[in-house]
Amino acid sequence: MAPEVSLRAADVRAWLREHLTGEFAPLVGAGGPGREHEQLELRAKWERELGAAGWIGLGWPAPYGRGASIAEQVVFFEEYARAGGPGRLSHIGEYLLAPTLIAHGTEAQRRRFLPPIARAEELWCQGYSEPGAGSDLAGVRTRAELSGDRWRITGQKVWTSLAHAADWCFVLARTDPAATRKSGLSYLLVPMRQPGVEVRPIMQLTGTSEFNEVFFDGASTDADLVVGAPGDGWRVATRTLSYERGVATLGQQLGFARELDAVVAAARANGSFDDPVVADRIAEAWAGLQGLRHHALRALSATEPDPVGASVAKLLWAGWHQRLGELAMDVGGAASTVAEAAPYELTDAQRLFLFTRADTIYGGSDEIQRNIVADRILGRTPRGTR
Amino acid sequence: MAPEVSLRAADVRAWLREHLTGEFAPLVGAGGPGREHEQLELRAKWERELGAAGWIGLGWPAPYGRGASIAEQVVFFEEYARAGGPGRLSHIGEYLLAPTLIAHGTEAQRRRFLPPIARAEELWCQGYSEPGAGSDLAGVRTRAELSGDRWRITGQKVWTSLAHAADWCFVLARTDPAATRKSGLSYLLVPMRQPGVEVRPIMQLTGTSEFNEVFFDGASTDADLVVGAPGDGWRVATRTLSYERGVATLGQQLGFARELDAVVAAARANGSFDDPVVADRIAEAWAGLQGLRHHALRALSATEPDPVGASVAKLLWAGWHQRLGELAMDVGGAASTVAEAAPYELTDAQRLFLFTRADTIYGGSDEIQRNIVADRILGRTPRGTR
Amino acid sequence: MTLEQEQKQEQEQEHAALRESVAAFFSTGADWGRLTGELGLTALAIGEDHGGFGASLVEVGIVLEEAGAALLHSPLLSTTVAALALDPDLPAAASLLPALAAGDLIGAVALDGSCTARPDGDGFVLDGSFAHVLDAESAGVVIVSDGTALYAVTDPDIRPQPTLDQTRGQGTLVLWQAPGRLVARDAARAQDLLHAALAAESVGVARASLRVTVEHLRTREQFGVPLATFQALRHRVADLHVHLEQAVSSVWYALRAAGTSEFATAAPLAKLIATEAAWTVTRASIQLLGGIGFTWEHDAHRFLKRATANRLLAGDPVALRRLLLSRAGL
Amino acid sequence: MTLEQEQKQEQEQEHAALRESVAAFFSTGADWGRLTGELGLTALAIGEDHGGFGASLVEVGIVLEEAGAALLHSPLLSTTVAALALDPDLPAAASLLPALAAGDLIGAVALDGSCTARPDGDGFVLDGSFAHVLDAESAGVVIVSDGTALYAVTDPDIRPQPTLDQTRGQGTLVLWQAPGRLVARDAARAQDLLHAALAAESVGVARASLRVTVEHLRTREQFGVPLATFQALRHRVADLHVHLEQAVSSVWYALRAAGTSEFATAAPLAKLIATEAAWTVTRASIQLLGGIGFTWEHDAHRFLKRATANRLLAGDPVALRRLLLSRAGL
Repeated sequence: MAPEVSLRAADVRAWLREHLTGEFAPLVGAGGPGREHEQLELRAKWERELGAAGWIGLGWPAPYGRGASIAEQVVFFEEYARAGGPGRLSHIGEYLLAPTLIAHGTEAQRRRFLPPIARAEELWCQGYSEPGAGSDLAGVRTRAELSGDRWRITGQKVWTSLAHAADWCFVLARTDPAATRKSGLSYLLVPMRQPGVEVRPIMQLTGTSEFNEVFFDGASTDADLVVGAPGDGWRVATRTLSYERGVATLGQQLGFARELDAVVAAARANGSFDDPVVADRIAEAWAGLQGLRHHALRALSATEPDPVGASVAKLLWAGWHQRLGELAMDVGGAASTVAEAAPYELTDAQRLFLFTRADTIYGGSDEIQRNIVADRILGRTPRGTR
Repeated sequence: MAPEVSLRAADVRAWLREHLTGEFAPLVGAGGPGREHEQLELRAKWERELGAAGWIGLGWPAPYGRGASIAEQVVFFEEYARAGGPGRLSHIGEYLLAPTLIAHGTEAQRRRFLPPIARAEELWCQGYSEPGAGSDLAGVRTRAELSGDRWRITGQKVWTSLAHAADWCFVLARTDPAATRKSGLSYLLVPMRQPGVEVRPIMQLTGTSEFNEVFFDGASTDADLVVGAPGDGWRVATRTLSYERGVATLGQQLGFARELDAVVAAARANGSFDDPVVADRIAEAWAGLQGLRHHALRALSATEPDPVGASVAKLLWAGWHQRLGELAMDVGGAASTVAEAAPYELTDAQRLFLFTRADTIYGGSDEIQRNIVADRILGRTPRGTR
Repeated sequence: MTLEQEQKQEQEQEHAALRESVAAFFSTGADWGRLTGELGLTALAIGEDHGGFGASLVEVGIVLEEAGAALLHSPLLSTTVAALALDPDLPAAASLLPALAAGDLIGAVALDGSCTARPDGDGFVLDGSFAHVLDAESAGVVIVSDGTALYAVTDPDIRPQPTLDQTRGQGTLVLWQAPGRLVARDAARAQDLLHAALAAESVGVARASLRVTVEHLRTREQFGVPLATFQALRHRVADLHVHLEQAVSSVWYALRAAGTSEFATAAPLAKLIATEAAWTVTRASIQLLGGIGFTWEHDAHRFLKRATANRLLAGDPVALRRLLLSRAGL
Repeated sequence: MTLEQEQKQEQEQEHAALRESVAAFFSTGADWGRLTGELGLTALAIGEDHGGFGASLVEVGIVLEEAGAALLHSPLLSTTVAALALDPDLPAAASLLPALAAGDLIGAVALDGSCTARPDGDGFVLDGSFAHVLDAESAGVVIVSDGTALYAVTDPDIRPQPTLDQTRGQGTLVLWQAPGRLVARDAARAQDLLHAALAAESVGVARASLRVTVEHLRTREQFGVPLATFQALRHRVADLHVHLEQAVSSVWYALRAAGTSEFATAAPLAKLIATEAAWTVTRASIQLLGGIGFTWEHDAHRFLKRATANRLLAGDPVALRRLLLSRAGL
């Protein structure tokens, strides 16, 4: 492994400038909303480049990571985004699975899985949502049975991004058919490259496929690859959801800033910026983005985490991003109805507009997030009476 | 009674011009949002003037009314509003009670009550809402017991406009304490001027009092002054709510138009109209008001009434009116924070802004209206599971 | 029941029957030949003197609304607006009407752009260009505006454009010394008609989008109960229904105002309100449908894309509000 | 826990203690003498050299937030902003600070208007007028801006105005050959400080308004169950909480940006976001409270009126967005 680069901004910037060239040059600005599916092979290689330099798992405690402070991680993300680093392939393992294993996994599980995540040698995907269950995790119907020393898994997941690129999947499955809903679920780590696992891309409204269906038909995994106790999966999984985002948020926001810049540039180019009604909306978008940044910085600086902070943040950024997509279309006006090229290549504005429809649905829909926030503020209600 | 004036616009206009003068001249433009409490005595006299000329109960069938067509009633309302006719005191009797008696009352009840309503000799108020029940009519706790040939009524109503001016009140009261919620309510006609009825004005956020609390403490009414069968009050009352508005809507909208004109005039006077962002919002308000008018005309022309039409119309006008109040404040800008005069006399814009907060609450809150609409579109759900 | 009421009820029944038969036809995927030949849809609003049925804009609106609900991929809207914009008293216009009525000639209207018209013999020579000409690809005649009058251009030089909304084509039109014939003296009316037509169609889009959404909510379960039992979703649907009803009313009024001076405000108003309703409903639909509404297979995105196009074409909401402000004399 | 984290936690505990003691004080209805003398609230952000405690804007923000939550009827915000706007290196400014710190002198700031300043001996002569000077009635000194610098005017000629928000007074200020002393060379900073102060206060208004609303929903029953069990209301409250949290964050950032170049954007941004949140929460509060929220007795309307005033004074949302656009260099 190469010697670690310091986390000072200048050093990070220098490393990125040096490495995001040559074969990786085409990756500058790649990925992002509606482009998760592009240039997968090269991006996987780029992840390994990052991993070799120690950039993955920065905030994990030693010996698995560098135990970097939040401020240091922020430096890395801001510089990464500023350099136009491509959308990340390893983030599901790094930001969802790894914190889960650190909190709920066994030492053996951590030793087995964290290093290959840090080296980007194993990519992960998330197996939560199901057709007919949507945001209702407790409605999971995928089943797993312990047969000897193997779990046998049968069922279907949807909304699984990067499933075709992933080596492993963390799967929420029903292991106790007698138990109802939240109890009786287990959190399993399942290899993707085996018979009995089939990935089918879902063609989306953009005409492209970032998301997939994943079919498990007798796929198996080791008996000890359950995180937390069997039957404890719902608790482990809902905790995982709250790890989503976090410090990576600031990097995400720099991506948002680039998108907003493009909208402003388009408004300048077609003269609509001179219309005070349009300028007012652009100012609103700009103000909203600053607000997101201030919110993220406050959340990161808090010594005690807000129990519904992840939901608040999700509602804020998803709504802002979706409105940006709508603004991008409105700035274009009638011209926004014309695609980039036949047969169905979309413009950046169209892709942003269409893809951000998903922001308020996946990763816990706005409705689910509001349920979580309301539970905290108004007290819980039995699910059935909602 | 004076000979009836024709319902041609010119004749209506001439009548109004001739009568809205002299002692009634101060009434031009009186009443309206936040001013329901002003000049009550003179307005009562004005109602009797209207009644004597046959303008009240225009649309009731003969022999109680003139059986005027909707188009003819529209003519009257539009001309009335155009002439700046004051807010009406008799409308609760004319538009809520009378249709109820025509549909559900006995012939004796119609004979007893409709003529004095038409002559404005008896004014009515509505006794539905209660503290602790709000928009939940079925939660009514006011009780009435039949004792000999009299109902004895005990309980408290709120949100009762014009209670201090009214001679009678139609009261929803629980007559069968054993029955639950919707069943066991009765619709009673109760004289207001008797011992055991106390009216206390509610001081509102405007610093004035249009609404009242009404306390019944052993007040009584005749045994036969129940509309519909005893225990059938919920059905009768909810039907009454759907009579609210109707053709009078168009007159109401001309009042809205005058309010919008005032906002436009203020925007011109302080130069904010030249700000395209403000002009855009004014155009939106103007478009919204045209939309309300087109909606009312379509509803009035329909041969089969829309079962949720009253709820749709209420949601539309209440929301529009409330936004107009907000726009009026924004047009004024910082100046909108200064009152008209000490100690607490408000400007028209402030009164509009504050008073329209009630539009989405009284007469069935927005939430109740949405429940009604959703019941129709998505099927009913048991109330408890909402 | 009065005579007036009886007549009204009879007319409502006729309209319902028209709506039903048209919707049934659209659902079969009938082609242009059958839509025009068998059903005579383009003949509807053309006078009987010119090979049409002489119906009013109200009936045209019903057809266009159902076309929107079916996301009909055919040049019906454009051909209808082109035919309605023609002044039958002008010979060049009258000569086009029979072919338009029969469906033998497909029409389009070009209003987003500019051109100059120079008299030349019996006709005119046109120079200019237009963008976003709907259904231009298949049009045999394009009705273009020089800001004052309308001219018919046959065999137009169209460049097709790929569109976000794949259920409706667009093209750009370049006029370079192109021969044109005067077909109407009032150019503004063409825009009013286009606004009314897009408004009617948008009501259909909104209604159909809401219908599939409601169906989903009633059948799909979450947390062990149908989604339709969740009050937050119920209230959202109620609000969408209110939007839709307002849009229906504004279109209802505009279609009946055709031929009066109010049409010049009622048509853009209807376009504003109806396209906003469709935009609101179709966006909410994808949210309420959840993951499935994000997929290519589901119609949700096609409704959204048509609603988006109808909203931005022929005057976006800000432009329409400005137009209304000036037409209202405010 | 790292040393940095420990320090942070310690500071958070101090802030919580400050907040608690100030809120308790406000709830007792303590008068100006006790607020300043006993608690030293106006001394908080004034340097120790000038009779103050030398705290940062963060602590001031906590106090103003609680003042907003209590709808405090006292000139605390104005006096604080006036004191913070002064440049202590200027003798005239330094001479005012001890009295402001002690609470013996009440200050106000006049920024909505214009005046000219003409040098005259040691001082200046000012001519002009200002509207909407908050807490002007009781002010012994008004800090006025000529667009470039700030001047102190003592014994100002104030005409009190009746206000919609009865919990805070306003006045107009007329300067006619009024003597003034230079107290700061950077006039823009006074507006930034006023923005930050109004933003902090608005967070308090929003938080308190939401608190009483939530309390109502949890206790009041309808259809036989607490209002808090209705999902449509739950989701609305969740959205209000999100608004509030965003406002808290923008104020959090602005208070910490004081003294940096970012303050010039962070302060108006916080004012925009926090006043919009308060406006949204307080309007929704009246709706969610139902009839009771419409009465004079309930505090709901006082929160709404303060939120309305804070939103429209010192730059309404449209004006703030314009200001941000120019300061962001867009």
